[in-house]
Amino acid sequence: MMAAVAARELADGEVVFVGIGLPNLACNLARRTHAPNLVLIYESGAVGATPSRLPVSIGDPALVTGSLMVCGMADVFQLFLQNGRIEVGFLGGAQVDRHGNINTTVIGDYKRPKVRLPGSGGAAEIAIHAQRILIVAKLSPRAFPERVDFVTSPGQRVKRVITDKAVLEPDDKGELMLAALYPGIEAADVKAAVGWNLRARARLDRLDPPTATELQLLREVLDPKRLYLKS
Amino acid sequence: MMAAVAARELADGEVVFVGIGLPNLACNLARRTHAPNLVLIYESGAVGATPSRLPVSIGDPALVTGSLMVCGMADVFQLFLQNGRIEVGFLGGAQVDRHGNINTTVIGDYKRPKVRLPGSGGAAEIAIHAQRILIVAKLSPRAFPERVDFVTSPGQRVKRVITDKAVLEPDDKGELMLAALYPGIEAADVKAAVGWNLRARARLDRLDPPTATELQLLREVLDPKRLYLKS
Amino acid sequence: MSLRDAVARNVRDGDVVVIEGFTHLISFAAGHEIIRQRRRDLTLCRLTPDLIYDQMIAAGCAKKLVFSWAGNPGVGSLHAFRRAVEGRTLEIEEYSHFGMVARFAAGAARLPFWTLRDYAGTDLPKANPRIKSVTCPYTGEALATVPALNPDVTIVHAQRADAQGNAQIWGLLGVQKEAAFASERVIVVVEELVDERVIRSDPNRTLIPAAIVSAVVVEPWGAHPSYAQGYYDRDNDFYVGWEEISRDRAELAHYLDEFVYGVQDRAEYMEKQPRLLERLKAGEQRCAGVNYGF
Amino acid sequence: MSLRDAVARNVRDGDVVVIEGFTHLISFAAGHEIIRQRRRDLTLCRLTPDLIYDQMIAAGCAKKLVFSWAGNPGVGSLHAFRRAVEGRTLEIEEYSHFGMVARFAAGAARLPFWTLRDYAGTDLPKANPRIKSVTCPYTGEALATVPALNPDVTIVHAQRADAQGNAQIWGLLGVQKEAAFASERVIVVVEELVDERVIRSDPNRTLIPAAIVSAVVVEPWGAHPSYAQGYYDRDNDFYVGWEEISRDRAELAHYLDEFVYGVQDRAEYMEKQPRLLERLKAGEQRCAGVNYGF
Repeated sequence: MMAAVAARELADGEVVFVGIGLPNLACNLARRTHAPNLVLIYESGAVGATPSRLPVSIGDPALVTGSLMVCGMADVFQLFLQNGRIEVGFLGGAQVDRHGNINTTVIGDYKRPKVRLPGSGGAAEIAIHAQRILIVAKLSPRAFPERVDFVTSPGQRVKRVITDKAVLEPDDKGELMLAALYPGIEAADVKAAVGWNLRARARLDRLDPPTATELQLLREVLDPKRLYLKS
Repeated sequence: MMAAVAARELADGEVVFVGIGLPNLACNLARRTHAPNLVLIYESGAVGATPSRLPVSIGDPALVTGSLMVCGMADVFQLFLQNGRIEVGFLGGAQVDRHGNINTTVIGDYKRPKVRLPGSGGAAEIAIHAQRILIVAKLSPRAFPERVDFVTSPGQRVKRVITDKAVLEPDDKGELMLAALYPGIEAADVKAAVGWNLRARARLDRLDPPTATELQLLREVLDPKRLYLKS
Repeated sequence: MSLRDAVARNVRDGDVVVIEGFTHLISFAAGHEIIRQRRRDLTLCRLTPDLIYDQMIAAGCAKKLVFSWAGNPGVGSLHAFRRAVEGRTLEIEEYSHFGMVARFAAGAARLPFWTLRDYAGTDLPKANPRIKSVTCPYTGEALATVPALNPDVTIVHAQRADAQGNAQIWGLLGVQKEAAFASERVIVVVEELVDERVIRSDPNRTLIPAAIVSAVVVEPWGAHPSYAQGYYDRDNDFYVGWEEISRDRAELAHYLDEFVYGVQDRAEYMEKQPRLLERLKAGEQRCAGVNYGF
Repeated sequence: MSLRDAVARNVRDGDVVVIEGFTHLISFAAGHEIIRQRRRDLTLCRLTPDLIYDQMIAAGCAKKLVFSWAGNPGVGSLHAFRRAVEGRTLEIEEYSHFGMVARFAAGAARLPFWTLRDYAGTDLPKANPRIKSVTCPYTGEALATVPALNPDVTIVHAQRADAQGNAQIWGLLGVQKEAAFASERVIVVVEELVDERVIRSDPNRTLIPAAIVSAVVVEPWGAHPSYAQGYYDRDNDFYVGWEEISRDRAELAHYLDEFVYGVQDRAEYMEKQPRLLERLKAGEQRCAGVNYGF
């Protein structure tokens, strides 16, 4: 469901900065449905990849073979990202807060961490330079605190937070609001899974479940071994 | 003679930033005599070229075919030159002054030029970053004024000025001194061809004429059409 | 798309225009089309103005020239350029090569400036007040800066591209990548249109991605009299001959009349070039291949 | 030169050491050799520490880690790294990927800093005071800066090189070129030593020139369990398995005993890897060639 919802966020022809896992599935689903001309760019330097297997990392050799362009990382960050050529960036994180800030650095104090996470990678600059940020993350009060322990990626450009129960969107002031519900989910379920007093839009959208085509593509073509599809 | 004298200035294995014309001839002569492992780098991005014909410009395709590396010009200037990887740089110019400054920009005032010359190209940064600058220029009072009309390339790193009559070298304070004479040339001939009161070293060297091997290589192999060899 | 349409749609009066290519892959075809369409008040930028900008200056297209080395490489002067500068009818803004490269690098990275260690002891900053300096926040030392250059349109000649504009270049690369990424619009002119599979078989060779390309034009020999590695050699006779043509205003006007205004397009220009194929067609020197499998 | 000699001569206690390669072409062979030679107090720098730095940290080689993403890509955590950071026995200096790329770019250009538009709104500058800012001399705006990184030694795994060290890489390029040019000494480890003519047949493919290389070592499969495009695939089973091995100190020590300390060199390590060829040898996907003639 998350992959299908994320895929629907992408318009044909857009240039998308992709991470591994669900974002990659979403992009490849979109390519095979409504957005055949989506251009996928990976942090690793592969542009226009059409991988013949499900990539296990953003540096997977299958992303190189048959891609349109491979460039060094200085070009990825300077000529594509900082240049403003990326229309959509996907991000995830251990914590997402009320204002869409993301933490992938530490749980606890930076100098005395409870849990040391991997760090930014390209997430800081993706959040700053991609024109539209889509966050993909599962809901839980721990994952959605009022304030993240560390701002790895600032929330200003976040346009949608796609969770396993609902979609959140920022209001005019950048505070995340409940905007749309998955089938069978009520607003109260979502509020209970968020660490702050989540407000809801006056009119909540109801999202359609994945179509038969979407499900078949995801389960049989894109991730037959269920590496990333669990729900 | 100038080409042979310039060639003798190069040590085997050195990395040389080469221009077209006499410097190119000198480098290729050195490669075929005492410095087979000279690495030639052209401003155009060709590294380790072994051209099968005499190149007519520093962008000649013959410098690319069979070279060791071709890189973009951002790399030439940042990774090779500014990085300090160039041991020897050749420069020429319409004017060379008492302190080895070179002018390839204008004769006369910059805003109201008598003669507009091509400009710096890479000459400003070659003069600043190559560890050792060799100037190749023909002597005349107009070409060797007390002070150039415009400093395109500063003279600090100039180690030798190879002319058609003699070799000049800077003293401790950077003033060019007569250091060595070509066969049959007297100090007075050189002083008369320079626009300031040229001082001479206490002991002047006498340069050997080109050897039979040097002459044969220059005339029969390197520049059989006499594109650059006139003297 | 035809070059006529590509220029008509993407090059406007008053634009900042770049036709790049260091000796190699200079789009004379596009320069001629701009002259034919009588574009005016252009700010022409390029490291080495070369014959094509000399022609565009002579034809009255240019208001200003931004450059670092204005000569006829290996031959002598660009006389239309010299007449314009010595007669002060053309505005100039002058850098060194590194300065121009840095301006394109800043433009491509969408930074307002680029830092370089340069210009100490030269008169260039006196001649060009846009060369400034910045203090390093770590060491306190002063370093030179140049401002970003972001052209309205950049025209790049490439050996091959697919129909979308994914363009591959080999041999000298100059600053084409930086100029294209710095630019608002990009026209790619190619020797050969190839199937996307050819591009995808060697993705490291792609210099300019379709995502930044506004128009793709197929124009074989479109870089003549400059050259395209693997396709044809530089027409050195023409470069040498330009000395005579450009020295004399009437000669130059006659050249433009015959080879630029007097032809409809590149195909007609090519009909006027005798024996090009036998004189200049490239020999074969294939690269060793590589395997992209996994 | 043997890898043993190359490491002995070029990697010293206390050095700033870089083994680069983004997922691709990571020189595990060199990392293991450094562990075997029991180098100490190293400052290890790398965008993505990966399994090899996790092993070097576990083996006690590292005093400090400079990085931007410390995980097991596509799998989970680097547990030796986590233990060291959570137990505060390893000094860290942390950037984003762009910050690390910029540090290498500055080092390669021998500038003291690099400018980037980054970090507004993030807590990274609070965690790392070496992230500073500079004011644009043209627009007056503040931009982020990072200091140059100039390693004592950089080790790069390449697909092929000639005997002098002119090295060609295809597939993902990461920041290898910048890291090598930034470095005092460079060790190039290759899958294949080729005749100089192979390199010269495709000069645009050369990423690292012999002029900056200190030692060339031939070590086929030297990047395993990472990969070499066109030679062998990533050993994903090993990456997945590392989660279990690294989670437990004793398991990790046992791994090092068996596969690093317990072997003399890469050849012995390879003898302990069953069925690699049939599991991981790359298929054939040749590039379309190009012509370098003129």
